[in-house]
Amino acid sequence: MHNIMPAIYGLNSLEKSMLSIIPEAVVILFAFIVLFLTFFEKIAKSKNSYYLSLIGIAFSILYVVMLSGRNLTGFYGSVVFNGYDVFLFIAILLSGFLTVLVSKDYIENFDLPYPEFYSIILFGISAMMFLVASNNLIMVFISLEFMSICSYILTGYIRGNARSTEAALKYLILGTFASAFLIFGSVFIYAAVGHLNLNSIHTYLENISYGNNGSASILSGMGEYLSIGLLLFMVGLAFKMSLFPFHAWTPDAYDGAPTPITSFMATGIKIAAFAVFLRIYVLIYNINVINFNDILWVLAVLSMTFGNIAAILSANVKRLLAYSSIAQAGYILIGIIGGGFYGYSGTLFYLFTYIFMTAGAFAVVIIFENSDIASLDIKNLSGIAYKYPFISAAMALFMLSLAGIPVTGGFMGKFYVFSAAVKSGYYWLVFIALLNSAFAAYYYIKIIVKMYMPVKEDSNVSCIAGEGKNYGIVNGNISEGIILAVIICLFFTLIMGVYPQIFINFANYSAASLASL
Amino acid sequence: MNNYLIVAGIIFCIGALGVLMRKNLIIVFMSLELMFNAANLGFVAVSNRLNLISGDIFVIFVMVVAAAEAAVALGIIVAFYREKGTVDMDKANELKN
Amino acid sequence: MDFKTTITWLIPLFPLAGWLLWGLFGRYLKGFSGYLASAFIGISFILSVILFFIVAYSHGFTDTLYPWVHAGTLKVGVSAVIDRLSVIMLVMVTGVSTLVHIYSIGYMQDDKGFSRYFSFLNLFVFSMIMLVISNNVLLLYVFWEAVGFCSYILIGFWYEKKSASDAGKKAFIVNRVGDFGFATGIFLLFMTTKTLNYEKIFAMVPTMPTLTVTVIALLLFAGAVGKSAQFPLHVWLPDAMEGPTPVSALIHAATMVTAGVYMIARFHVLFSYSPTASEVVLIVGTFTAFFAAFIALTQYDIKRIVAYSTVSQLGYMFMAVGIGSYTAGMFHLISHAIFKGLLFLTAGSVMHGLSGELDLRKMGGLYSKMKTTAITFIVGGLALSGIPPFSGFFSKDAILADVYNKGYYFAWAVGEVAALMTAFYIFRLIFLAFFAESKIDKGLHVHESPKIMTIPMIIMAVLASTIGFLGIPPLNHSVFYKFLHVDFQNAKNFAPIVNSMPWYVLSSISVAAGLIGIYIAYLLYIKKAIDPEKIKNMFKPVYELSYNKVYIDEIYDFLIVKPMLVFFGFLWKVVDIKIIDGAVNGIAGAFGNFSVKARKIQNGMLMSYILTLSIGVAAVLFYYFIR
Amino acid sequence: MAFFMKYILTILIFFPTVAVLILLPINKKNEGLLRNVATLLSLIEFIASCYLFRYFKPDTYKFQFIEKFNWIQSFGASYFLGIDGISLFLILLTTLLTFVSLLSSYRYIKDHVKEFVILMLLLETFMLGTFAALDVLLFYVFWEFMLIPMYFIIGMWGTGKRIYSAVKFFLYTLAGSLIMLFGIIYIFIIHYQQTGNFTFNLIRLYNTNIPVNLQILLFIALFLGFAIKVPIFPFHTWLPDAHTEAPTAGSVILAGVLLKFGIYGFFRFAIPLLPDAALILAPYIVVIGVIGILYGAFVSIVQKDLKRLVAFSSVSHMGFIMVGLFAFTAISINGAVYQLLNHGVDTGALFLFVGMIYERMHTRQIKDLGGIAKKAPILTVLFLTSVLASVGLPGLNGFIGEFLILIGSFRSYPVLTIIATSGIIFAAVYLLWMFQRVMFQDPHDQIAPYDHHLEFFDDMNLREIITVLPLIILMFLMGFYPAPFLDRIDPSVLHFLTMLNHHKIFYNAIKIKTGLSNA
Amino acid sequence: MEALFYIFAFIAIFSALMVISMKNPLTSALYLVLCFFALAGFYVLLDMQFLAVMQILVYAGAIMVLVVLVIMLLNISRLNAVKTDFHQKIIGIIIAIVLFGEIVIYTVNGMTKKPTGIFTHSVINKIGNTQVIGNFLFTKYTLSFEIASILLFVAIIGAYLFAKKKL
Repeated sequence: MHNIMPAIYGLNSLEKSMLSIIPEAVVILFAFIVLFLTFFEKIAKSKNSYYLSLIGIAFSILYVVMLSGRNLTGFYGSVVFNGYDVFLFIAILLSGFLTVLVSKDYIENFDLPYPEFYSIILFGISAMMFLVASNNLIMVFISLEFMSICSYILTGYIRGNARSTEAALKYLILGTFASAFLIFGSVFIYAAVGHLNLNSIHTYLENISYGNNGSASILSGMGEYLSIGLLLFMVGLAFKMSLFPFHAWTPDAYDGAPTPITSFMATGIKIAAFAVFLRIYVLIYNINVINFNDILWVLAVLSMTFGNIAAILSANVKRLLAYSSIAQAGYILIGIIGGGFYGYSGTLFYLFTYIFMTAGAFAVVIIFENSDIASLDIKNLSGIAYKYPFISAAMALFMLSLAGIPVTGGFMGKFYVFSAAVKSGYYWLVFIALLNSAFAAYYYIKIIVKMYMPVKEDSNVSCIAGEGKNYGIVNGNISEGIILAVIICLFFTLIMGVYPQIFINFANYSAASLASL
Repeated sequence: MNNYLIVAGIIFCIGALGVLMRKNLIIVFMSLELMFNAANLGFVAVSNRLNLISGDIFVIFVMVVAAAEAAVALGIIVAFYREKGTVDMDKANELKN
Repeated sequence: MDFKTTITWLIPLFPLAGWLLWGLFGRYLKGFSGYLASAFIGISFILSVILFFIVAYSHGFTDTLYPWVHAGTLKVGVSAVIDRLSVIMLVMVTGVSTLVHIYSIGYMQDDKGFSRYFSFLNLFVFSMIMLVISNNVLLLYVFWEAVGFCSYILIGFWYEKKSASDAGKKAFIVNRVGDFGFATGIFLLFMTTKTLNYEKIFAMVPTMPTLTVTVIALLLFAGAVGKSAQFPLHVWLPDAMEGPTPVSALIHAATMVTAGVYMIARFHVLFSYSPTASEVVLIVGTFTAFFAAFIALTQYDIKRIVAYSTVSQLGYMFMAVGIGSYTAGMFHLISHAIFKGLLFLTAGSVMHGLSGELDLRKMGGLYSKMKTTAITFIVGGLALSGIPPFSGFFSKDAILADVYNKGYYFAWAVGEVAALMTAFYIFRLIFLAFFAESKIDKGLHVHESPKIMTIPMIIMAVLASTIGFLGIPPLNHSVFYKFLHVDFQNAKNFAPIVNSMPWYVLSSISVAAGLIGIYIAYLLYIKKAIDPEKIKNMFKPVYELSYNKVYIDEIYDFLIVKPMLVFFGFLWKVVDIKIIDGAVNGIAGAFGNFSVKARKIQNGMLMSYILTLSIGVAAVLFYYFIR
Repeated sequence: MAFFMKYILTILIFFPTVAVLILLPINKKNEGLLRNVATLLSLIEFIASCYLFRYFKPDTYKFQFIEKFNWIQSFGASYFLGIDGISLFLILLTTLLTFVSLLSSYRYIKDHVKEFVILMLLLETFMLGTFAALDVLLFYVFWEFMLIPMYFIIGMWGTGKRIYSAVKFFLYTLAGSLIMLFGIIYIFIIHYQQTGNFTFNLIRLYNTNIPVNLQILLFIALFLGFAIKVPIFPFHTWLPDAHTEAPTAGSVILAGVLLKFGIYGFFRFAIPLLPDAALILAPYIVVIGVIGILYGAFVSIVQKDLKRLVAFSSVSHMGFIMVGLFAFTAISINGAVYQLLNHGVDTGALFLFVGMIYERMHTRQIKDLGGIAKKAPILTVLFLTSVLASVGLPGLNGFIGEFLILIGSFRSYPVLTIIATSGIIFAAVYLLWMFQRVMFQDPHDQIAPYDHHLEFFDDMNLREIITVLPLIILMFLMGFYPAPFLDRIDPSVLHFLTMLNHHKIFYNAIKIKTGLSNA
Repeated sequence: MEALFYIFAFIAIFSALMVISMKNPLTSALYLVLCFFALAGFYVLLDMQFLAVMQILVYAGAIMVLVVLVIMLLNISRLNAVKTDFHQKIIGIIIAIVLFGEIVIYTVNGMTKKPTGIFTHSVINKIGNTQVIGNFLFTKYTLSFEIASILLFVAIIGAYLFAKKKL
């Protein structure tokens, strides 16, 4: 490896470009390989696709790590690769890795065609990575759509299942509708600045707002175009971030989708959407063309309040987590609103913790789903903790992390973004967010209550008396993969709560390269 | 010049109106196509006005995406029709609350 | 530690050790604990006597055992003041205690809580000793409460009886009401003087504003009112008779209830610098002396009669300290301790003989059956009535004479009337119990008490007949006065003597009042010259008032206890559950309702989702338009 | 040994966590072993914590046994531990009560023993951490996570409306904590804006200058967090539910340790960080405290459930402590801290006895109880001792605390103190009345459905005696010889007042209040 | 030119309106094709003949054929049961009008931005618009192009997965 490194500096521009997309390319390559497994009946039936996907993601992570520290721009500025991307690539790849890990049981359980499944997950991952890395509006649009189409397909993947199809349908109609706004917004941005490249737009706007002191006259006329363009563009992204009132797809799609995909949507797509929004925010929104923080403020407050309130009475675990993810989006947005290096770093850190707690929670949900639970109604969790002690403990911890209780990453993340917002003077926002976390704790706790504190009325599970044969971690038909996923999530959730400094450093490194653009 | 954008806006809004008030999934899908096309028109017009090409390139990608989306969307609609026997979007009501 | 301080601390140590020993190992000691406990107290008594002579022939001293509470500017040690006042009290307390302990061995013989009884009795003696010798207000307050606790536990000794445990609780709580005032007084004292040490306080008193002194004195007096069962906090003492009779003798006659008087004597500097407060003491004392005697007139429960008599006699003592005659008060305290202890012990003996019967209407003719008891009782009764040469004559007379000579004529008159009533009710008791025809159940085997009970009674009777001679020569020339007055020299003489009525005139009046009382009782109950029923009917309202204890309990119940319970119930059921908790749950419920509403947005209809999204877009655009 | 003494706080804090790891491999079925090992480990912990007392230097207010490591440099947060006289005793109380409550639960906890002991030990870690932390973020982490084990203990082993109570406890205190977190973040940011440094170091944050108006707002934020934990009227309603439904061990810890955190928070954080606001708001808080005293007492009187009565008595007692703390005199704060310890010991013991009665009678309704004294003399005597300690009988510990509080507060708030003093009357009323009805007289109900249980009422066994004995001994020791405690508390209290004294308003406030110039 | 613009505009708007108001999806589809043709006309007016051709090939030719195919396949036109309720119409119209109003208000000032590029009418015509687009597409936007190809590939898999009855 060491020998190759110096040589890179001598590469020509195409080679540099290729270098900048190696992680994505690796994932796509493996996606194709996995897909081609379908040609061979025998291989296709085996677990090869599962392992190949994992290997592919691992390779990609390896490449990301190898490339880290480099500042690359490829394809005439279409994509960039810098510290920001390193962080988010790893986040996305980890989320994909976890998704693949938790998928195996589920696929076997539901008898889904799996090489395609893994392949599309890999394509989705690559789309997300492109989305994060993209540096012009065309790239943003096309990779966003790429990601969306992958997720539509995955959402409706359980064929013959009305819920799955319905979820896909709703997701697709709404997603396309939102995309239309996004493109239409791009038209106006384009009309206002005449560039599609984000850096160019940034430079252009910066010259206007800072270069000429009496910027108002030049901005006038263009200002409205830019405003409407950015607002409509934001709608498209807010949809992916599932911010209220663009959240409507979230509960239904999360509910109907295969659970690993729900996990994937909740982690990967959300991270990618936030990442690209953060990049565009820093490059464009943050230049004081108009004050976007007002509207983001409102969106953040509405999202967390709606998400939390709606989740309170949710009877279905997946749905509950879906509402919770809306609320979490609100919290994450606080970091962006808070702004500054501190705020961006906080946002990234929060995103990172968010992966593990959400993916972990969904992994546990999958375990429950695969075992003896009739439906994901919370009632059915009654007393399950005594049957699956380790899994339930992990679930409890993920819930606590989502609720923002200390010793978990969720707390540190919340603390980070909240203090960033306070630092920028958004006192009320933080206050509302904290009140929100207070009553949000109720529904997270509700799950723990059901798992650990069964009452006689709603228990159809025989766990209460404590069959108590399962002391260990692995129980019955739960595969090692999913347990591994839970352990990974548990480890990261805890370590990020106990000693977050390493991750903060990582986020700082990432945020630094974001802000330096 | 502005006229093109106005027309684009009108078509966009008609598309949105179609999505808002029709329940037939096929027509909703076509309305979405209308919205995409409105955006395309805007891009071409702006790019013409600014003597640029990148807007036109964008249009090509929008078309590609529209095609891809059409494939997936119609697939989903067909699947939906198989299950419900209708293309009425109100019948997609299993997932709620 | 030199000899005298060692002795000082050994005196409370024995009862304390006794408490722990009988408490922890009582069940192994069985009946021995009684003897051992008596021996322990006896040792304390002997040590007290030694200390008495040490102090009498040298001078008082103070000593700190160990620093107790050191917090900020508050520095209080466990320290003792040994002067004439405290040694006299010590001798009295330990002496009476020894006798009562010995008596109790017989009285409590068959009780299954025998060891427990002696354990707590020892604890009481310990607390009382500490109360007497404590050298600062905090320590005083501590043992002030501690004796109250012992009283609580001993009143409720037979806890199975609801009335007993009720009475114990009542005693404790009523005392607490008084202590509330006492504590507040201490706070104010500390705030003004920044110290709790007696000497330092007394040294500062002359420089303090009179109003402050008055307030402090009154607050401290509130504690005394509670502890010494003065009106209006006297209600607990009659009920306290539910406890074993020796307990009544020791705690509710001889020692604890007199702590109030002792406290005022101890704080004489404070009180003497506040004529107002002293006057209040006098008024309360006088009123209580009369009031309790009035109630005692018509009671039938022998112990209750004696109890009301105690309240009344304590009133006399307060009269004395209220006019600045601290030695007279202390003298009556000592003599009263002996004759009232005697009365209780004999009453206990009667009870013992009658298997627990207390109702006068079911007694009579006991003289022939229990001579020792009867004679000693009569000695006690004579002492109480103030008939010479028994001790009550000297002590009560000293008080009344001072009252008159200091110009408080009305108080004096009331005192004399009360004296008459006293003589009447005690002899009513004596006549009805010992001399009237027997109304005792035939099946009941009436017997004289065993020696172990009668000997203490006899000793006390002898003392009651002789101790009064300490009061000779009369007034300010008596042995007792001369001995004790040394300690009261710092008191301000706020009530100078204005008359110099010769002592024999006043004494004759008192004796006459006593004799008249006895004669009336004789007429009513022995001679049957007047039918008591007739008088009862003649003064029906007055009789009813007296018989029902002036309805004080009922008034308290109606005015304080019941409304409070209703109020507390309201606080809990309405304020706590409905309002405060209701608000909390209401907020939670509100979120539930919001949730129902919020989830309506998510109604599963794609159309409405699109609508939401579009409205969102329109709103976002609109916001920037109006901005 | 040197290593042990150097890192004693860390070792103490994390020893229970290590104990959990020791317990994990033990088979769930082997309940006896689990209990014994857990109890033994907690005893070791307690003995180890006594070393703190042994090597604590009593003459200084300075924090001792300091340990400081970098933790999160980005926030300026460090792993910063240290104790002064107040945390010392609270730590000792915590280790003692954990041991006691583990020992007490042998009979009460029948299901899921493993989970129970693990949670108890975990709880201990976080409680100790909270008391030892000198870094605000570290403190908050410990503080808030503490809720979780407690929540499980109430919810899993509670009685009656256990889930409602557990959730209420959790959410209520969490809401308070989060508002407090807001205040903490705000102070943290203000300090950053003033100095350009991120730090959570408490001692450095003490030097933050915050405008008075802002201080008041922030104080209210912190107040809510701490006040709910205390709890102060009218934020107390989680307490009766939680205390009543929790298992004995839970109630003991809840009353004995968890309630202390609120006061500790005020003492360590809210007041020194926001001194001006504290001084300005103190009169109102004292009023609330006095209301709490009376309210708690009044409501206790009419309680029908034994445990609920004890729970409400806590409200009253905590009112005393609040009054003492906010009177801002050396004596009253000494008293408040002392009473803090007393309350832990006394109420802890009361809950133990209530638990023992409940284990035997299977009811806590006062009307169904009665006549126990005849059956169980040892229980009666020991129970009475703790009742009296709680009443504030001199010679037992409760008195000294109450008296110091009152005598100290009297200087600052004479009238309010007098009203507060009346609380001692009502304390006697409710506790003695309760004791009479429960222990002495026969059950009120004619039918007496629990006669059967009363008949087979057994007196305390050796384990139970050992359980309560440390507490009973402490009641006497702290009543008769408080010097070792007060000597160590006093310097910290004086330093606390010195810190307050630096604020001019203090002088003015004192002058106005007392009209004396010698303050 | 102006006249052509208005003719195309009228056709486009009219047919768009017909698309959303026709009961029969098949009719709608045909109107949509008409609309696409009108848009193609605009592109020609705007010197983008290549795009006009693409528009007709991709949209009218491919996508709409697919749509019509699906309509025929599902035989939806005959069922025709999907009704729209009145409220929904009103709300939809209101929102659409508001949306339109807002877009107009934002854009009413007109585009003030001066041309910045070099691809004027004459330049494009000189090089030929296909070549211009091709130059850009395969240099600056290669990556996007590649992604688009993969996107289409994935879409095919997706359509295949959804549409086939049994795997």
